[in-house]
Amino acid sequence: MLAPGHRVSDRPETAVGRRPLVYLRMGLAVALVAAAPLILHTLGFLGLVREAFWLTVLCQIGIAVIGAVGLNLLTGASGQISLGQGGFLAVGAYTSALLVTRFGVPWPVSMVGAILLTSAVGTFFGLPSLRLSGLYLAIATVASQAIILYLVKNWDAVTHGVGSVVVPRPWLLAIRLDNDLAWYWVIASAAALAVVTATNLMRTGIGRAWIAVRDQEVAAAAVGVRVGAYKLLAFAVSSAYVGLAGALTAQYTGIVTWERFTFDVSVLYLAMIIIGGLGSVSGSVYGATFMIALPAWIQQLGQSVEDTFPVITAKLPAVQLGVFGLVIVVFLIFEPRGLARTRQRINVSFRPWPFRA
Amino acid sequence: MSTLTQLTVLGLANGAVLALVALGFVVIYKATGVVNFAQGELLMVGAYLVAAFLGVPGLHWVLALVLAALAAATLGIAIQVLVLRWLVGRGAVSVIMITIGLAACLRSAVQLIWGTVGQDMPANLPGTAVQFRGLGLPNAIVLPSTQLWAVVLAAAALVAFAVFFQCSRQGLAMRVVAEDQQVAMLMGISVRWVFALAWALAAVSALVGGLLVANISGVSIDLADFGLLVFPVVILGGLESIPGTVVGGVVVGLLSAYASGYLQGQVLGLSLGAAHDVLPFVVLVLILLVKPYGLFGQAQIKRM
Amino acid sequence: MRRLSAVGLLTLAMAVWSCGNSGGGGGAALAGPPLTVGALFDLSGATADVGTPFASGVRDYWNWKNKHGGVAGGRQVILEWHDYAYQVPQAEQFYSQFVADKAVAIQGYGTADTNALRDKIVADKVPYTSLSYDAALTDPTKFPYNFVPGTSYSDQLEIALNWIVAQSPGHNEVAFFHSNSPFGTSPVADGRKYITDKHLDIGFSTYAMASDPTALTAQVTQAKQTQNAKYVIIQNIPKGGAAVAKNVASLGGGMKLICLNWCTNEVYIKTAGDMSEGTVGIAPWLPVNVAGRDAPALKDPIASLRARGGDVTVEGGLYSQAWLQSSLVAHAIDQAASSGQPTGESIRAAFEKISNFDTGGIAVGNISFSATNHQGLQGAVICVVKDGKWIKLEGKQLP
Amino acid sequence: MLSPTATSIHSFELNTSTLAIGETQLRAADVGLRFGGLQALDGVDLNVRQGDIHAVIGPNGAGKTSLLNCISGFYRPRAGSLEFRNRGRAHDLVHLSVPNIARLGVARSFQNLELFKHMTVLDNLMLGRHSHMRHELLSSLVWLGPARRQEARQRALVEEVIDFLRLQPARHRQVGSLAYGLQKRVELGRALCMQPALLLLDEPLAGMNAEEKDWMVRHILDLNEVARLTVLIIEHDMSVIMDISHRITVLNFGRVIADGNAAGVSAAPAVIDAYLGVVDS
Repeated sequence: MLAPGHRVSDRPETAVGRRPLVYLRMGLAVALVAAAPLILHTLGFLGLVREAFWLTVLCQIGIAVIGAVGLNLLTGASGQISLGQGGFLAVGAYTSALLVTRFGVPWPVSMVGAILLTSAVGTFFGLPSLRLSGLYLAIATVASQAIILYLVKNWDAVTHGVGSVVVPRPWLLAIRLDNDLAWYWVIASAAALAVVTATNLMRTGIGRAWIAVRDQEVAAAAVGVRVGAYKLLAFAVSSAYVGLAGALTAQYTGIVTWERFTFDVSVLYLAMIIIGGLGSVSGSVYGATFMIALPAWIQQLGQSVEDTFPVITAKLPAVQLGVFGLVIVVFLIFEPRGLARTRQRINVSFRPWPFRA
Repeated sequence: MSTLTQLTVLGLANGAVLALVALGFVVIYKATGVVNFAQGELLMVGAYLVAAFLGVPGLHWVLALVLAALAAATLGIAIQVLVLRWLVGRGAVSVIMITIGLAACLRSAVQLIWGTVGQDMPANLPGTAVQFRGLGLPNAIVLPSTQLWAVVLAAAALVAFAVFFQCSRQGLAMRVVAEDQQVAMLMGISVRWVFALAWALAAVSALVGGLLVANISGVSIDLADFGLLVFPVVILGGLESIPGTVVGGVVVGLLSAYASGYLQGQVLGLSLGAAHDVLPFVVLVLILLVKPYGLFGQAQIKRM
Repeated sequence: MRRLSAVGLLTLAMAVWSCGNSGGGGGAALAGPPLTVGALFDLSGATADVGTPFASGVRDYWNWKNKHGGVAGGRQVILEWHDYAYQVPQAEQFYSQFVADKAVAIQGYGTADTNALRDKIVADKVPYTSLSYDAALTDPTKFPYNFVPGTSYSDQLEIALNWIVAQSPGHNEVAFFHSNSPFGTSPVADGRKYITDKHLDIGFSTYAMASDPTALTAQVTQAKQTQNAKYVIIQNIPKGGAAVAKNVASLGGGMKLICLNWCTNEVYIKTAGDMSEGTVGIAPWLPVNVAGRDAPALKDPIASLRARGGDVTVEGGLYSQAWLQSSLVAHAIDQAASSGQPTGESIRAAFEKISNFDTGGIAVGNISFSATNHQGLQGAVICVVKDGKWIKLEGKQLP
Repeated sequence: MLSPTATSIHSFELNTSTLAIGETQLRAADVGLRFGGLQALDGVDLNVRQGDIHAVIGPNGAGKTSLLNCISGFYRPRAGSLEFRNRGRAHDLVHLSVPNIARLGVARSFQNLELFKHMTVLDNLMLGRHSHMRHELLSSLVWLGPARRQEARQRALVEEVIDFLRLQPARHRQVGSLAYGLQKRVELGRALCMQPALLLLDEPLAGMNAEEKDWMVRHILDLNEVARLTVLIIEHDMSVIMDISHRITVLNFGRVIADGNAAGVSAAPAVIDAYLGVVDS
């Protein structure tokens, strides 16, 4: 009955830490992220890929990872569907951009401002979650998206309305951040920070409480979890990550317009975490990478065949959209737990037989 | 004064169309428990189908409309049978997301088939205006006949659906399924068939809505954006209430009509010219905060 | 697991294939390596209805040009184009691609994106023409690398106002329906100023066109009932113009429609159907029917279209306009090359030397730039829709 | 079968009641509760003493679970008072929220399991510690340092509960995948991890086989005898109830029809009527 191994291997100290194999995986991931530009450069040098294009895509992926990690804390962990992501990104982006252009705030400070304000706005629009759940909450977040976007598009005095806010290229110490390579390092480290902190959050009491609220509100309350407070906390924390993503978008692209934050964006992010794996931090990374890289890939494909069949290229956007939709449908039907689950399966199938689950 | 009356009538007309589109949404939700984010796309597809069949030379317009409706119904059934059947008993996120995925597929399909350039709705309903004089009003009220058509057709469709639900066998079956699927099965009702039927009906009602909107604005991808307006309507009316859609539709219609008519200029640098886009959603949030399950919806009680 | 590996292989294959192809594309280097010209199109976005014919015009032109000796004494041109769906973010991303790929010139598209990029353009020193005729872009002191081939929206609006005054003496109420975008609002301020400066007896109200069609109806009703507008000026693409036309018609008409250049084209008639009848158009670029099929500038487009089974009357004036704007860029590159390497700076200089560039009868006049003037065309022809065709109403008008 | 309890629970106190044996810990007076037309509870009086195993029995629909839900705060009684004594104070449960009542030391299990099915047994038990932990956002984000130390500390107690309930093999398994009897034990464990002063058990033996029942009963007895933990239990298995409980309250149609020790209650005619449904004229 009493398995001998356990008391030893699960001594509290190591049990709450992680096993060496995991550290190895983390190391590999870090190495890969660090080496990515070099790999890309080599491939580009060999004329295999368009280096500039894919470097841009990498930067976009990095930003998307931050946003997806944030959304997954809200929707995946605490179980509250949000279709307001685009709006929250907008708050972050405009805050950072306007703080810099109007008040001459240094850009890192503007990012902190963006994080705080977005977090506050997110919490406000999270208030309905105290009384609503599931579908009704989802619809409420759709409304928040519509309202924020309306403000952004029409509050000419503050946001330049439907026009655009142009952000000057920022300096990092002595380096002028005006090229994708420089930005890649900034964005990659920010993304890494987001992933690590979110992972930590999920293995402490706060993460557990969120999942408890998601799985079984009644029982959560019965063990002393203040359900409402944790729902709002989820909105606040999630929006903080989203705010960072938005601020990075503003600083990286140097141009902020409402079009980057439409309902489609909210949908895209929801798709990322569902395809990546709800409630899984690593899933957010896979999902973001997949959903950003896929259309880019299709676009490259389209251009490579442009000369042969010009007809296709005109239809390319429609094709991208269709693939987007199909991917969502197929995943929900065949791999509802997302790429994170897929990876687990691979791990299992590669594990030597005696220990196979 | 005449402007007020004018806008009121316009609002009612828009409300009728909205109610019609929302009806399809509610039917799906009642019967299958799916929140359909693709309702706007169904409307768009419907409009394109009508345009396509009306465009066929030598095809009588009645026949064309019937064929279009059939095509839409088939699409609806296909969605249920090919896709949603797989998601029975999944969480809200999955269900919402799959309808979003479907929406993307429908948009893409339309773009691939009909391209991205908008087109004219062939053989529109006559574009004359109806004038009302007198009524103690300073100057005449002019009503776009398209709007009048919208009211008439939408009302007719709504009545038709109501009759269907109340009187027909299928309608009864749908109501039973909506109440309790177990009971329905015990009564020998095929739940799968009812689900498919719900989607078919939703697609058809969306088609009628699409026809009416396209007749005002022309046929284009943008018609799908109409879909988001469904949410304020159904929240006002309650996700489950079919009469609620009429109330919700009218309220939202009037709201945005008055807004676009009267709200001009700026407040604190916020230009109100486009406020009609957002007001329905503001109301939505307020209602959800005050009356979480809509004016006509009822909360579900969990017992331990 | 099997499903997985299958997917993996497929994506890998895709990767290899795309990579393998994306390397090539260049032509035979006769007088030097090929030059890259960047182009932004809208094939799938809000303005796809004008973007599509224009895009096919640009692409056909450069194919034709490469077949006929290329530019700069025999150098091929790689036209690197992207569909940016009228989204500024997309435009910004593709723009950096162009710069990274050392494009010598860029043919941009919308007002929103051109304005968003204008500071970067100055920094990157790349000559930039676009379909935005925003007057703000015609100021060489601020934006030395932006060149506006057409007549500015402000000038067009002023021509329209003049025409109205000429038509009906006394007070006139004018409703200005514009797309809710920088493109739509571009001429508003100048228009208002013009009315006050010239003491025109015109009541001028603007309506930011609602995306929701039913709300648009309310706006048109407002213009007719409350403002009692007799004239409606439309600053929008055919789709938007048609929506206004329908609503006006369904309210029993009584308001005269005036299109600025982006709905003065064949697409508008196609979209609005009978409702377009009687619409007046301000045309710096002439619809094919107005220019006449025998216009010299239409010869090559007609030929290359026939080659792939197309017809210019179907593609419309936007197509020939695309040819001409592209040939303008090619001309500038040629001029720059005649005195050394074609670079951003030298091409810009060449642009500013262009004077009386022959538009072959498809525009209101010839195109001239200078160090102080970056607006190519001046004035516009006034057309009207009659029996489903654009016909000339009045000759060249100046603000 | 010899119980492991006496040897394994030592370093942590599972019972946090500050009262002396026999003092009144929970007093319900004239508690009334309605659902629309249905009078679920009607003038219910209840007196739970520290150290007792106090059973509430009665036919289905008698209002037993409703009473428990009132005590743990899920239902708010229309009338009457609920007073819980701990840490030298009397707390009015009627006006406290569910989490706050839990924080006072009232832990419970549910009639139909309310576990966090997607979490491992460990995480379920760790959630039992929730109200005993400090949850600071920043230190949680950093993990290394305070957050990690706290996890380790709390984990030590959880491990003891795991040993006590013999859950070692299931430690890392998802609760949803466990056998019903095991899940019931996990739910008990979660309640114990809260270091309660009063333990509410709603039909802990329902749906269990003989061996599982035996285990559960032993655990309950151990807790009561060794840790002196007060247990308020709802159960239908009369033989067990009569064996283990010091005091029994019988409900019928929301009213208390008998109250006392096993012998007294089982002799009361009202109880016999309620159970056998015999109406004597």
